[in-house]
Amino acid sequence: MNAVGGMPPSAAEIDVESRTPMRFGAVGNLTRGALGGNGSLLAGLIILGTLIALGLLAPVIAPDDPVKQDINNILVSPGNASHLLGSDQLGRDTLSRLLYAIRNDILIALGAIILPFLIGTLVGVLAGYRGGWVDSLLVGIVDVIIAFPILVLLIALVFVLGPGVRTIIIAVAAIDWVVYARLARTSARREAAMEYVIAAQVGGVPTRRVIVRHIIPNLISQSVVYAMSDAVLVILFITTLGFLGLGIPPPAPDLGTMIAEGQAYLNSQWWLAVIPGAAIVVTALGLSLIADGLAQKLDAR
Amino acid sequence: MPDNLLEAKDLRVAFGGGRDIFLRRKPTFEAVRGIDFHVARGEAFALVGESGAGKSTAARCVVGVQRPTAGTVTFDGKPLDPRKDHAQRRAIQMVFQDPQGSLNPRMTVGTMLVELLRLNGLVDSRPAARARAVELLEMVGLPESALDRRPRSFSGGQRQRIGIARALAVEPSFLVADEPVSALDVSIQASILLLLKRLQEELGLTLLFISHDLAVVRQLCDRVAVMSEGEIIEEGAVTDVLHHPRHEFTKQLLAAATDLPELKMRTPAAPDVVSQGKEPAR
Amino acid sequence: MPAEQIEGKMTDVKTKAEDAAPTGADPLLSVSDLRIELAAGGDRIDLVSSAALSARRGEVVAVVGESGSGKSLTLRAIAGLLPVGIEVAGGRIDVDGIDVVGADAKTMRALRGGVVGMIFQEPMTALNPTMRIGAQIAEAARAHGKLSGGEAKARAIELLGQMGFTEPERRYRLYPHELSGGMRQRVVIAIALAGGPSLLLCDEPTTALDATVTMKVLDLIVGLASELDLGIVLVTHDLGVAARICDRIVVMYAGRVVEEGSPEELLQYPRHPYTLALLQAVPTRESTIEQLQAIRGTPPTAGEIPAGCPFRPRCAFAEPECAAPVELAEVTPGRVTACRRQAVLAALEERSLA
Amino acid sequence: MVYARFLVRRLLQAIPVVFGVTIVVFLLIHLVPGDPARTALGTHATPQAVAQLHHLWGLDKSLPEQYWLFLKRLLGGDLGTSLRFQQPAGHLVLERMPVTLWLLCYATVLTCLIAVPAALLAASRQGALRDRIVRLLSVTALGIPGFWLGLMLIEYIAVETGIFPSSGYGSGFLGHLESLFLPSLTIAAGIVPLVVRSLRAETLKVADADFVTTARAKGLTERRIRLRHVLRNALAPSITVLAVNVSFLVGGTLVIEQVFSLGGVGSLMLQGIDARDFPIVQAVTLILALVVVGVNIFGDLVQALIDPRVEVR
Repeated sequence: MNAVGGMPPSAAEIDVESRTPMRFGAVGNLTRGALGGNGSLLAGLIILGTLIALGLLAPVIAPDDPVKQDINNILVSPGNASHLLGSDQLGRDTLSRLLYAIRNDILIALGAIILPFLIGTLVGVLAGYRGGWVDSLLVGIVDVIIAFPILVLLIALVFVLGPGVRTIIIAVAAIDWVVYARLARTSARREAAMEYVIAAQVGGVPTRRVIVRHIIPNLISQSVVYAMSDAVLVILFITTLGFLGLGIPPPAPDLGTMIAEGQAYLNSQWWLAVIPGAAIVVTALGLSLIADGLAQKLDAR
Repeated sequence: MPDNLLEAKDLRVAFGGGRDIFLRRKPTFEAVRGIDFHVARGEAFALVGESGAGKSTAARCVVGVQRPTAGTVTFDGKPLDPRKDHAQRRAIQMVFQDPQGSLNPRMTVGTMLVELLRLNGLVDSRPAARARAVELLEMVGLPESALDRRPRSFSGGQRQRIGIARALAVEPSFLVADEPVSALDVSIQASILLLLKRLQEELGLTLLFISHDLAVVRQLCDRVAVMSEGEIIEEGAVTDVLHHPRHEFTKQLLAAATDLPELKMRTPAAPDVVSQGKEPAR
Repeated sequence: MPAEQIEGKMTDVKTKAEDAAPTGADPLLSVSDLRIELAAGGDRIDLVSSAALSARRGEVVAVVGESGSGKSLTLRAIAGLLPVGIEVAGGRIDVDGIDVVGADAKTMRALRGGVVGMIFQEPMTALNPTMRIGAQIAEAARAHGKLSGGEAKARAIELLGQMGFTEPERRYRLYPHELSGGMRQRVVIAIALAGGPSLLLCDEPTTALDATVTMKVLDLIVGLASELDLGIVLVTHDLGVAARICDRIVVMYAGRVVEEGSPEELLQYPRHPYTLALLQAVPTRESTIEQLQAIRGTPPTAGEIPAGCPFRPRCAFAEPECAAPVELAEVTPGRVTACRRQAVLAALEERSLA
Repeated sequence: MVYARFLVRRLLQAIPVVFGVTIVVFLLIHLVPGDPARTALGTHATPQAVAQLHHLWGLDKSLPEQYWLFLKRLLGGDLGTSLRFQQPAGHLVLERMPVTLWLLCYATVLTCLIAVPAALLAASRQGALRDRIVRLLSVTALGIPGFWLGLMLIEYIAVETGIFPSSGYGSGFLGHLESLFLPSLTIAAGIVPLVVRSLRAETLKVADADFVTTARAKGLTERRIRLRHVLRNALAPSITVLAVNVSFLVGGTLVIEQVFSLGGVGSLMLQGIDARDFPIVQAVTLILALVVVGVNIFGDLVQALIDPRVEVR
């Protein structure tokens, strides 16, 4: 009996000749084999893991206090024994500021996407599954918020709310949830029309349980993938706010603020602006690679 | 006790409608245009028609996942409303066309069956639920080991067996089967048809069978109604309709059927040629 | 439908085929020992391990089999249209004197559309949604034969007319989504014919269509075959469709041809246990459920096909000797089977005739 | 003409969205913790000045009443008066609009010029080296902050090579073309990866479509198949992606104008923020949102022209 032990690769995978139209893509995935998303995913996890570790360990490994000014040692070049990556115009240690800035930015970014992820997904699933006026209302709100250029609305919100970490998180959440809601709504509508959901309803599974046990598990991975690429955007937004002087209030270090402060010295002390910029690129790359790898794994299924 | 377990009168279902943002009426499409039919207790009744005839929509009304726009449907003498009436919901179950999409890809067969058994209060403990799930799988010819596997790892025919086991889990008296074999390979179709026939007889099920294939209907059903463009155009005993069609469309449908010439060579029933609808080892 | 009618239809077609026989002494299509493989990572999985097929002008040949039997891949290999990652690993395909397996890209382009026309299963997806149907036909006409834009358009309109479109000049400008499934399939047929091919390959051309539409499309295809003296290879899983329109049936199972013969003989007196089992498993309007017999087990998955006769594990007639490789062999003129135990089936046939 | 009617219908459909946009913009000022008038005028303002501004902004009325007044003013073309410039905010925004629109259009053109060839190159052979390189480049580019890229381009291209100016708008068409090249490139760099990703995926999807097999079965050349059958069908969804991402483009201009010292709408907003000039911030937010709505309608129109399945009736 074939039921005993592992099944062969499911018929659907190799069965390139079924009643449904021949899906060349499925074959393509198969031929590429396991090469798929694992490479990106691994690289991304290593990059992000290293950065998070560096950030979390900043209090331990940072050679200096990131806000301590040393007027006698301003604009020191990298390679110096006491300032490995040099110091800035106020004599603060660049390496220490960099580590703390990575810590601050990654933590705020992750903090800022958890709220919209949870709220948006939940609202989207409920509206998509229930339909009716709740759904229409959600679509209306989404359409309105999407109509704004995100960064402009974000800056406006941060401006009126007054700068600060809490403000940033609230402002991002207030805008970003609609994207998760829209994603979850579309998926929930698709899943709700699937026969397995209808079968559960016919079998007497209560609505709440259908949503929690049947619909959410089937759409959540897609939202997680989106959250990873969303984190890239949020990092960019946060550092942009910092660059514009609307971010984390000084003197706490932030990569965007560091670039803004360093830009005046670009022709002499280039590293002051180049290094934090490179740190943003690497962080974002780590997140993008994770998103990419997850998306490919998801596709392969 | 009424003779007719299910009775539909002037059943109508329209899609679309409502108004757009300028309050203009959206166009409606009437998929079912006032049909009457009844299914007697223990009978196997078929709705036959081509795609878009409205037969699946009618079936969905019976299981309560589609609200009729108009008309009355009674089940066992009471107005049909499986959404509200718990007993009715349990009494009416459905087998779907697509054995792939009708199973939750992330749930093992065991989890799915245990969920239904427990939610409907049919068992009082988890071990009892598992034991009952094994019984159900046996009933449809699947081994106990199927419990811990996900739908992906089964073939199309096996998935359809799981779908049937799920429908039977809540011990229904009325089974709606919506094109249960049309997505399956030819050699698998027969085993599912035989399984349905056996279960119908053993469990005394009443069957509402939806199909586009008159030959398939002939195997399972006593009576048939032919649907076209949302209406029932002809109704009667299966053999009557097949051999003495009255409506022009039925005649066309029969003429268009691609049937086989009669197989002249029938094998003597070899002892190992399985004909009981069980799907033994490959 | 009463069996007499079907037989009548079949003899009709057969006479036509015989008329055409002299012109088609050399087969238009000949496929032998065809092997098709899927390259997955480092592995190679056999999808088709031995396919043999031939067709003459004016002849309709059906290739019948279940999903995974390799029938569609065989058909696609003939037109050099295998999906990426799947390739011909051995054997010969000759179409009208052209060696398809060894052909270069230019020869293949001339072959596709010019010598071999192809009709697909899903008329919904087989047409370009952003292109007018007429332009899609004209484009196919222009790819072969030197036509001006105007001539190609005229040819497309003419073809639309032949396909039964009323007002073809006006229909020329429609987009695929404005047509019904049956009408779209007619457009696909027109495209397949536009380059003036001599061989028409049909991949489940009616599976996505309703029964009444199916008949019209099949009649159209068969009508064209005799009118234009085309050879037709029709892949289908529906034995009824095969019985209704073809001159010869080739049965495939697990990537091999297991039996071949005329519809009358093959469908009434099969010489391969798989064909027999399939026929016993297909419900007809004359049969009752008591006569229905399921085939045990499931078709094997690619890469897991048993050695020897692939049907052996499901076969009611299997003997230990069936584990040895088995070749296609001619049993009577025009009848070929790949079964060691065909003598038993022959005896059964004797008995039923007696 | 059907397309004109389609346009009118899309414009009408945008009315509720625009209505919602005005509500959000109106509410902005009410999100200010404490008294917005006092916040705007600073701690040294006299109580009379605060009271005057209260009255001017209508803060002494009920919320619905205030909104009604706000809407009435908007319909009359009045977007408030800038505190800093003492001029109508709407006027100030429109004055700065040309630079911003130039940047937007220029960046869009550059995006297409970079993204379309890159995506087609990547999709020409899935998994090949060129595909991997394009994908890696676009994944990396996605994470480059625009303001930083701008600074780098100014320092290492404009200042060091002197090929392009490091700031300013230039004069005349060619002058704009030259002066705005680097800023537009910077803005484009932000969304090129998104468009490449979408177009590559769509191209691969379409290349697998049945109708492409039909085209191949006709015996067409690969070149014709790619251009006539694959590209056109892959383009329509990518245009939607581009239109949706105009939202990012517009956000990008805001920062990039600042970096390249261009006097556009974005830098006006940042000036407004520095001066706690609420009317300016509101006016810019509103107008930029309207630009996005307009571009999306335009995107729909283009899509309807490319894809006949989009219902234009």
